[in-house]
Amino acid sequence: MSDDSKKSPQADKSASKSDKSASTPEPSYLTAKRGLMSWLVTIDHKRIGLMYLTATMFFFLVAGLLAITLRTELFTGQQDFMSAATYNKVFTLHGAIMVFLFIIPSVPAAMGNFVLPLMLGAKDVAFPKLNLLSFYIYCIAAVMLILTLVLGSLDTGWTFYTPYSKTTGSAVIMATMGAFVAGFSSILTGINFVVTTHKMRAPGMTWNRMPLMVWALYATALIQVMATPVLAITLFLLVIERTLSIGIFDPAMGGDPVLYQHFFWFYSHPAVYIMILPGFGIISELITVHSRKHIFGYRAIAMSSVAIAVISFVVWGHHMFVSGQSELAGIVFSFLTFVVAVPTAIKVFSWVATLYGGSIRYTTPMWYALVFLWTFTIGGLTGVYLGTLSIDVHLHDTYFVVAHFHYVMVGGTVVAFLGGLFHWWPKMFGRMYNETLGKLSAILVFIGFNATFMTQFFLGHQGMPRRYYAYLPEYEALHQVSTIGSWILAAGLFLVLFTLVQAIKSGERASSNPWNAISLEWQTASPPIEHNFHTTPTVTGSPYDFPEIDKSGKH
Amino acid sequence: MAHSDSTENTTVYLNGKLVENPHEDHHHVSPVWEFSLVFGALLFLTIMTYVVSFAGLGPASLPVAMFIAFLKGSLVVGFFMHLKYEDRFYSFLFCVTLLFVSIFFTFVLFDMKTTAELNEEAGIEYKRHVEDSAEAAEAAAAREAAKAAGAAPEPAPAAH
Amino acid sequence: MSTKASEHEERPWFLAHHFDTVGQQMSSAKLGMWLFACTEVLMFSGLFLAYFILRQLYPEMVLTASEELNKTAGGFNTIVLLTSSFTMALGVRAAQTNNNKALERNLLITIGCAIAFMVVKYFEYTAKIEHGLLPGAWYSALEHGYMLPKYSRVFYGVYFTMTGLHGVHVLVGIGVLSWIYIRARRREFSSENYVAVENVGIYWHIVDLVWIFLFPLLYLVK
Amino acid sequence: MIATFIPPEKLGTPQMSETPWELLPTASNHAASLDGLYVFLTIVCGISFVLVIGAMLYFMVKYKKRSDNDRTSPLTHSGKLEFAWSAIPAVFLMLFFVWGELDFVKLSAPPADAIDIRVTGQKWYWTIEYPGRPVAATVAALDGEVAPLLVVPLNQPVRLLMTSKDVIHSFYIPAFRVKKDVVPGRYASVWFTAIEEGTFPVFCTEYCGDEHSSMLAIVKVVPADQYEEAVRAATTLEQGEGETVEQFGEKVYKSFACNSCHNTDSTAKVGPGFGGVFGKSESFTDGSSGVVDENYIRESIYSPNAKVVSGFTPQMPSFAGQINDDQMNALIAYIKSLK
Repeated sequence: MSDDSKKSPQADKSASKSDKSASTPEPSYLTAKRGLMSWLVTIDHKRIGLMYLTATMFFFLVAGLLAITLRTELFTGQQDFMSAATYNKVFTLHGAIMVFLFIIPSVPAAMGNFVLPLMLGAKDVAFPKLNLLSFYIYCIAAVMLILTLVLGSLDTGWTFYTPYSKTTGSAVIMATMGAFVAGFSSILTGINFVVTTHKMRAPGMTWNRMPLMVWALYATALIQVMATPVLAITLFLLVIERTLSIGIFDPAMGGDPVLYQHFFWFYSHPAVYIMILPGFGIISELITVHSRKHIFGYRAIAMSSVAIAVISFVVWGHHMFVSGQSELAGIVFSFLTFVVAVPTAIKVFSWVATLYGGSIRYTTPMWYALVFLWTFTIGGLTGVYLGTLSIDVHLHDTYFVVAHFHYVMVGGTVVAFLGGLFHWWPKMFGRMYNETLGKLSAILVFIGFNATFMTQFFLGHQGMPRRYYAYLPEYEALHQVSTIGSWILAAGLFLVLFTLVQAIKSGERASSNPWNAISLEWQTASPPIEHNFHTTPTVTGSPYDFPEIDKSGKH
Repeated sequence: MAHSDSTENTTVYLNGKLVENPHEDHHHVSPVWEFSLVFGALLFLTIMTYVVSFAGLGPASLPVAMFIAFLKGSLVVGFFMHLKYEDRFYSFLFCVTLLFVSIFFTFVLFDMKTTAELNEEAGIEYKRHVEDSAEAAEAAAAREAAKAAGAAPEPAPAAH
Repeated sequence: MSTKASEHEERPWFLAHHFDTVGQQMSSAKLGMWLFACTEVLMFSGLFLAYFILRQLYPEMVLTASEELNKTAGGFNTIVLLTSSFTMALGVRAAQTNNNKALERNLLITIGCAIAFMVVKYFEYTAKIEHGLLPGAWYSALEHGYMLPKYSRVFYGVYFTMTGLHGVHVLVGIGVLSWIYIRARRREFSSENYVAVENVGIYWHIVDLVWIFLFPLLYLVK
Repeated sequence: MIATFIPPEKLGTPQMSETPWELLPTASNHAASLDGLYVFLTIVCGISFVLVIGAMLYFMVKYKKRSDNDRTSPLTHSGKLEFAWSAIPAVFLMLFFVWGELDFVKLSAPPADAIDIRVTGQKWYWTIEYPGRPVAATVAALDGEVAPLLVVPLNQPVRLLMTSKDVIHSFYIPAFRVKKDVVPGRYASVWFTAIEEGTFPVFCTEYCGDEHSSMLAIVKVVPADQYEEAVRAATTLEQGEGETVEQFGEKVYKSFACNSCHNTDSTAKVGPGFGGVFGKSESFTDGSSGVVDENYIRESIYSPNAKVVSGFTPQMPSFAGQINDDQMNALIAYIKSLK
């Protein structure tokens, strides 16, 4: 299935045929240099990508365990095994670690770092040293957030709303500085990716011949560069407020807490698109490669990524419909929220249309892509509920919102990220994972996730408020179903971890192109050599012209 | 680090036009007199900001001062930073940033103004006076100052 | 890649391994710097918005409280920063035209102006601290005979945050300019390799740009 | 003033709806049209979900990989289809926007003849004050807990003028579908007309600290003629017959939320504990000391910062003008009884 003649790779490789057989095969980036120092001071984007992957996976585990303790505590309406103060600290840390240390860096920095230069046919990202600096800034931010645990933890919710965050005794300054520093790591990654996409493309790779994963990472990088500085100044003002108490956000000194919400959500809404856009990129790659079909509506999907990146800057007010924001501003923000819903809908329709007339191979990445379509469609549709003004008055800050953003973040980004991991694992480590274990983990994740969060939609529309430690007895039954579902989801995620780690150790060798894909990263060895390509490939066609596509016009 | 010769001869055509290397940047060196002219203009505009502030234009002084500052800013960005002669993408990037900044400003200030107006319409006393510790200290300091000045210590202002 | 250095012979010493041509490296560095300049503008925009919010909440307080600021010191600082921008631009031009002596001279003048700016700011701050025009709990203008409106401590909070953060950027600028001066002394820059000087120039002009908007807003506007 | 936070299981309001997917009772004028939009949204979103996922499942089955040399369709895009599936969702979205916006404008324009009730949110309890009644409205919840009460007349518009004393809270009545953040430093207003009798829970939905989940209240809808009587009953704090002075003192103690800062044993909380404190001599922050007797208790309730026990900060608000004499005597008797 993998002989050379059938593939018509995106890049013509005739020129490089000669030197491959001549010298012994070059060692891969994993074995080229040995020893810890070779990893800690590497400027190879693939190694930095793997270091980011291990760090973000570790924090995903930590925050995931916090989530399981939360759900187990909520099994009954009364206090089970932790006090109210501890519960508040646990849910705050679950939110803060998931947002700042896992979901924002995970897909762009961990997977993007590995895949972007390979897909562009470049030797490395534009600024390799800056890339390593970005990883070490991320490590400093991680240490600071762990330090908050020691200094009395944080109990303000991941949004640090004033005036509560100004008056509470918990370690708010250390946590805000941690998020402040994590912001810089995100900015550096963003700058790196924008410049790489502009300046490092292989000859012949025009903007319309780039894989859609690159388009998604480019749009994400633009948001990272344009939105994160406002988070930096917001957290800086919050720290100044707590130390010098200048009074901008403090009502006792003439300031206004709603202004803090404006500052915070101006960053945080684009941030949720930083989280989901890379997931879109992965899904575009998975669905095309595993159904052997050219993507349906390439230009529409590429343009909708950039459109989402731009419109995401004008919709932040829908987080504040009931928070004392004026009704006129609420109406304007609600209208713009519906405008941003259209490009997202176009993407989902295009992916389903790509399946038409395909030859779908049910590998694990494809299963995750199909799970993504199910969960993300529900996540997107429930977003329409919360964008409608009058419905949001009823559903704001209830479990409906919790279910919505988990459907979009866990059901969207995390499921796409897992699919991407399975898809590129052979390329990263040169080893195939166990197919049955992969499929089993997809089933467990699907069942567990839907059991956990579908029930929370009903809790929300029954009026159960968010961040409640104890609740009315009438909500108990739904909470118990949700808690059991969270255990199944946890089991599925542990199985994913086991399958991937087992693949590195004892998976059988993977060929350089196990999925017969066309884009550039599959035209080099797996795991790739240190500077990616023996000779810089010249791009001649689109990354989705699979040999199976019937060009004879009779179809 | 072997450089492949294959990219030497592959010239890339895009819809009939030879793609000159998209990553090259031509170097522009502007003459000294241009810099001195811009510097002179900047000094003149600084004096203009002074004149505007002392001319007492009242409410119009903020927009005029902002316009002069915008002029100075565009001179610095256009000439000192060579944006005029650079690849069009850099100026596009800078304008997109200014667009996002203006979106941020207009929406927040629009929200604040309409909240104040809507509350006045509904007759709700929008800004509630909040007794705060700093203010209490200030009132205490005012009482001491009055006592030090020998005046009879009038009763402390009734708390809110 | 039309102007690509051919194999092995004079691949310039400053060309990184992952770039194919000098032009590509230069334009990447410049695009990266422009993106960083955009992040700086966006960060300072947060503080300018805080100022405009304050102006909308308490218009007359902001006007009376800003009367206490020292206009001549502010004006002098503006002139100093404009000259430093001018000499910075001349420095970049000198690097482009292989005139290393002019590059070093201009860099020295720019650093000198930056230090002068910080010295004037130091005197301004000590005057404010003496008169108690400080944010939050340190606000003691009353004892020094200033009858200021109710919330002027918040204005001084915003004043110190904006000028303080701008001052930190000037200090960082001095550090980076001296590093470039040292490299210029080592004759590293030429008409082929001047992008480092130009990037520092872009950073310095952004710092000056922020002051151009900050000065009228805080000191002058009625 | 009212009692402190109430653990949710002790609120005692009846269950709002039998089955999870059932809608909440439509107990206010806003609820009917909001539920109409909610059902319409669910139908449209349900249909589009079924269409999208149905198409996906159908394609998954029909275009399964048959053999190695399958031929796949060369289709890459179709302008008409892409325009259709952008325009149709856009039309529906605009429909939702306009319907939601019309309800929202109605929601935020209170009628002129609405009854004004002041609501104040404070770390972890609501204070609901009626015009002309000195004491906040409270009602007994389960196991001796006292819950704040919002009595509203049937079919009459009511407007709540709300503010907060410390952090942001949010006043949310699920059965009435109304919610408004209560921001310190400004007044927030929300209005509704109750159209169904009964008692419903009130939640705080903006995170405000440890007891955020116990910051509850009860809404009671009474017929218009019984409204005055119900308000007077809820806002009186007298010694019921057959109630000892100490029991009445304990009710006053809870109604004025003393136990949110002082424990009834000797352990300190925000303020000193009262267990066995009567007759003990206390040293104060200004170095002096004195015996805890009736006058000391009376003085530290009316002007608490005069004498502050050493080791504590002067945070206690003054209750001057809110506690009348027989309530004060009962309070002193109750504190005397604490061992």
